[in-house]
Amino acid sequence: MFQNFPLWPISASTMSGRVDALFIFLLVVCGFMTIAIFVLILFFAARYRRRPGFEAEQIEGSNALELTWSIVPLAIFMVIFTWGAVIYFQGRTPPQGADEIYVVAKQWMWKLQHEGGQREINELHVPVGRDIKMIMTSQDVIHSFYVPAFRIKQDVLPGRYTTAWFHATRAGTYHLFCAEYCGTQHSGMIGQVVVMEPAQYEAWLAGGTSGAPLAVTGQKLFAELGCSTCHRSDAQGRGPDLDGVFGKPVLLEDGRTVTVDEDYVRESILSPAAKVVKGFKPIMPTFQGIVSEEQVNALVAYVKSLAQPPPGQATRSANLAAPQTHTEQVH
Amino acid sequence: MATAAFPASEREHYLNKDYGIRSWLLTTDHKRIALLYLLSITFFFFIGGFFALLIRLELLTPAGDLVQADTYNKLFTMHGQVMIFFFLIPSIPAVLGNFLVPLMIGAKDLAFPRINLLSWYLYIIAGVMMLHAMLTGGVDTGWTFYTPFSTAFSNTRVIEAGLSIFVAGFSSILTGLNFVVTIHRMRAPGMTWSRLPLFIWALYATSIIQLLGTPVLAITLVLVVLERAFHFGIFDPTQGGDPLLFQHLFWFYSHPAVYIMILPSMGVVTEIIACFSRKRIFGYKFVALASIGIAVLGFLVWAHHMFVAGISLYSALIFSILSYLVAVPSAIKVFNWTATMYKGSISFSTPMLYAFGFIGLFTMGGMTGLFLACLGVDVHVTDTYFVVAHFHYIMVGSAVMGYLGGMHFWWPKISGRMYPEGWGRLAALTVFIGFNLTFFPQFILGYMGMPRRYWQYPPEFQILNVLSTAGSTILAVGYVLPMVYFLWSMRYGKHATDNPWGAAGLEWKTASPPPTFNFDEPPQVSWEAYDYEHIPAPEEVPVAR
Amino acid sequence: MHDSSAAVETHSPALRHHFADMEQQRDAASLGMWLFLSTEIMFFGGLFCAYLIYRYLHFNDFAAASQTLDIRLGAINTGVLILSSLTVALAVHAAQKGQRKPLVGYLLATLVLGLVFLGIKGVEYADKFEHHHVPGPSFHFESVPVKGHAEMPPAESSHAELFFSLYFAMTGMHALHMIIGIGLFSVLTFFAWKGRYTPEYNTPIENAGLYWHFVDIIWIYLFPLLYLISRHH
Amino acid sequence: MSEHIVSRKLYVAIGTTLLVLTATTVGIAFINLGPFNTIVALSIATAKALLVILFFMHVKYTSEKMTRVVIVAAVFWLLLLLALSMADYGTRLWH
Repeated sequence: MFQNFPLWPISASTMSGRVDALFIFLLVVCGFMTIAIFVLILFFAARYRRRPGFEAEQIEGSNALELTWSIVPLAIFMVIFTWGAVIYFQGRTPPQGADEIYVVAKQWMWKLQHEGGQREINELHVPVGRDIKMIMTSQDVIHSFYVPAFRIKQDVLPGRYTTAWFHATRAGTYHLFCAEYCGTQHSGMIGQVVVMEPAQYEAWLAGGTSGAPLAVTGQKLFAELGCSTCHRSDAQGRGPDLDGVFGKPVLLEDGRTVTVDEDYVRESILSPAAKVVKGFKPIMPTFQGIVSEEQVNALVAYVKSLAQPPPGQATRSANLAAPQTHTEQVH
Repeated sequence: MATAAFPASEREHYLNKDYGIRSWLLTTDHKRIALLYLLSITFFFFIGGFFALLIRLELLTPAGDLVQADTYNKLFTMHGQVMIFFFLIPSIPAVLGNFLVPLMIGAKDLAFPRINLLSWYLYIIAGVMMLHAMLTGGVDTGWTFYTPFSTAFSNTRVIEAGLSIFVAGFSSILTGLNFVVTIHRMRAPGMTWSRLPLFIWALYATSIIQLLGTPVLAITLVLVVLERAFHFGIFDPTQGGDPLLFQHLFWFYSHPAVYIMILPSMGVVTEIIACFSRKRIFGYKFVALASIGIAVLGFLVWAHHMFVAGISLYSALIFSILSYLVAVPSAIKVFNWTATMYKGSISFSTPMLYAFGFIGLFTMGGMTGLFLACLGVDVHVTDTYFVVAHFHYIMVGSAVMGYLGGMHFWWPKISGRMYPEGWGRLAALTVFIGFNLTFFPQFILGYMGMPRRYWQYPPEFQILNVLSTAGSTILAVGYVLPMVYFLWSMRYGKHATDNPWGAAGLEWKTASPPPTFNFDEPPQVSWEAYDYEHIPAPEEVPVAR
Repeated sequence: MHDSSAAVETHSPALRHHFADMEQQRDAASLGMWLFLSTEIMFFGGLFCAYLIYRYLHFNDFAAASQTLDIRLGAINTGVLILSSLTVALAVHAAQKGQRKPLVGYLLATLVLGLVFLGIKGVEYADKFEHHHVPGPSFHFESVPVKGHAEMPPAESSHAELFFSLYFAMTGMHALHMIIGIGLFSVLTFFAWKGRYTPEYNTPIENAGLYWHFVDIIWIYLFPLLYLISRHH
Repeated sequence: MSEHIVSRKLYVAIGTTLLVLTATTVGIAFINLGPFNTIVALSIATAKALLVILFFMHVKYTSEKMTRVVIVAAVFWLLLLLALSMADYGTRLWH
């Protein structure tokens, strides 16, 4: 009746070992303290049980003891805090050069898109041994991207990007859960992460129908939506030139400086008047309701690609002009 | 002072002073209001418990087969709302606190008796609104009302439920206000702060949270209602709002609210341990200050519910370290209870068994709280059954254990009758076993990765869910038993003496049940708290061989 | 704390049975009122918190939206409320001295000033409806530069809507408190006219006064926060 | 609570001061002080609030310590709410 009955989750990423180690440390420390308290209580209960002829001995208290059992636990807590903070910091800091996956969550499915243009629904294929970074947003309510085998979880919010990353260490198929309650079919918003050996992954990439890389889709959209009439690279446009701006700080009309990251590009498309670059007028129309979350992602990927290989423009055009055969995998 | 020279049935006391429904519904006697609360919260406890049983039954199998997905979502939502706002928050303060605060400090009543009655009526109005919301479609947002689901996506009765909790909040605020004023202004001559029972200190700390936390929840719910009804966009991302702000404001109240539930329970357990160890509480001052410390520090940790929600990395660090600070006063309490038993004269009466159970479950709940405050581990276990297990250990395991322990401890004072001791011990044991069977497997489920609020789940989680469901039936029996024998004892129980446990405290110096104005003559206090060396242990209390 | 043996047995008809003496009763009522006001601070505190955060995130949009509020009406209303606080203070003074007629007079003046405040607020709200500045489907906002000042930073319409959501929530909650206060003072005026309040017993006047002053203080903060953002543009 | 009765003249003086401060804050709002506009506006508001609390609400004259404790506690709690939520929003863009 009960096929496989494990008591420990599968461990399949670089993060899982670290989290497990800390978890086991906590189990040992807290387990020891808990058992010590239990034993003490049971011992006192038996040793000092009420018997005729024995009176309780009144004790006022002891400042030394109180100090001890405040400071010693606090010291232990600080060790736990520091260890946990280090792991959390690693989890929140995606490594440079990670492969990027754009995730759009909606009631009640996961839509995932690779940089190469492959789309998937409720299934994510990734190679073993590479850093994978997810750039996630939601179309409706709050969801949460949770892969127990990787020990990662990150809420996916409407209206902004959140990120998570992992480095799979073991091929296999793992649960992808939505961990933040999101309505009727919350428990049906389950997918799987398929971690493959590099060779198989290449085969999987080659196996599907072709689709343009995300940045190319973005470039097309950029032209179709008329963005390119203002955002020109000759510095004559009514909008700022987007070449090479990604990742750089820009000065705004109101004197603030912001770094151009995914969220800023996104906000500029959807709420263009919010943070206008110095020297430009707030004349850009909003694209809220005009472009879908996936199209925003494509545009972000395009703007990002404009900043990529810094040396020479040749690489840039080569990058985008040659769409290799890519797969379109929709499940 | 007052001794039961003649049986309670012949003497005038608060129960037989007058009869009839009007004498109850218009009473301003804090003891009668406490009983009104007792009836109402018991009603809601069994409604919430019924939802819980349905939830557990649904989870017996991985497929969603007993109820529909929508129904399941409503079940866990209403289970949470009913249990938290209509049972746990009022439980000890409004029942035992109402009954005992004036008695313990030697006052005739609370400072504002009519406001006390008003607060019960507000509770009832809120309860009726909540029942109405349930019967006309229910709510499916989770008790947490997270936006934008609650404001823009749920099709259920969010507005009514939100307003219901708004009204219940005012009931809670008025209770807290009454307690603070009473404790400051109504103490009997000689009842100094350092002579107050620690239960009073715990309720004082609880009241601070009720006063300063609840209004923030109230305004947050108002904003949710405005957003839902009139399209205000305060938490709406399409208007530049931030759904995380809702979470900040919500948890600013709702984390301290956990301490509203647990602090009074700690107070009860402190009284019980002192009485059945026949000792002054070890480190009185530290236990008292720990209550206040928990109330204050409890306000500084709320965003530990939001470590994966998208808050800034740096604020996560701040909230994590602050969360460890609030663990210290809790640890101080556990150590002091243990130390109080040292060289005591311990008897294993029913209240003491509940107190043991409380310490055990609270220790486990508290320790697993350390896991959740730990950033690296929290990412994996938050929003899973690990969290569910953790907060049930605190809010059900500990808080309800304390509540039941207190009900047994003060039942002779409240009703003038003794409950059957054998049944009492059996029920305590049943609750303890049933509870652990229900919730311990959920820790494992959580670390395995089973998310909370799942109507159906992958089959590998089944066996632990079956264990949990089995445990919940035992737990249900454990919770029904006391209700049955308490009712039984009201008619058939042995008459209680004024002080059946040989306990310290002013409430034991008046008759059982007490007269309407509590004391025949105004008490003058000239002794320290827990002066057990001057009180003989009664013979009724069972002695181990 | 309260040595009941030392307290003189004053059997005022207003003394409730569970208090030892009038002083204890008055102290309890006063502490209760202050505690209630502390909960009110936190109630408005949630709104102030939301306001602070959004103003920090969308300062320019808030400034642009704030320009559309009528600063004259806002300032006049601030004055009206301050005057009403003054009449309340004078009413408490009259009650302490046991002067019935001045007491009724000051209470009536307070009521009138309170109604004037609400009237002016109503005019402002009506203006917002006319200009489609009420959040909701028909909301419309264009960051038209104020007369003669073109250098106003641009504003995002959706963020301006956020400002107005907060504007209505904050001033609406404040107005609701004003309405409750006016109800309260109507009752007090009636009883004052009947001569219920004496120099010994005037706690209701005193506590209602505290409430009114508190509502005034909330407005003292709302006025600069909502009306006075970057007015120099 | 002590029955300290304040003179009517003082009340009128306080009321006048409050009106003058209101006019001042409106006037200053039209002068460009950069970030200090907000600071000045809030300082004036706080001064006004203090006048109301101390004189109109009699806190200056009360012998009751608890009144002050309650006010300070409530303001402190409000600042906790503001400061700790800003700790999130203020550091979101740090990398």
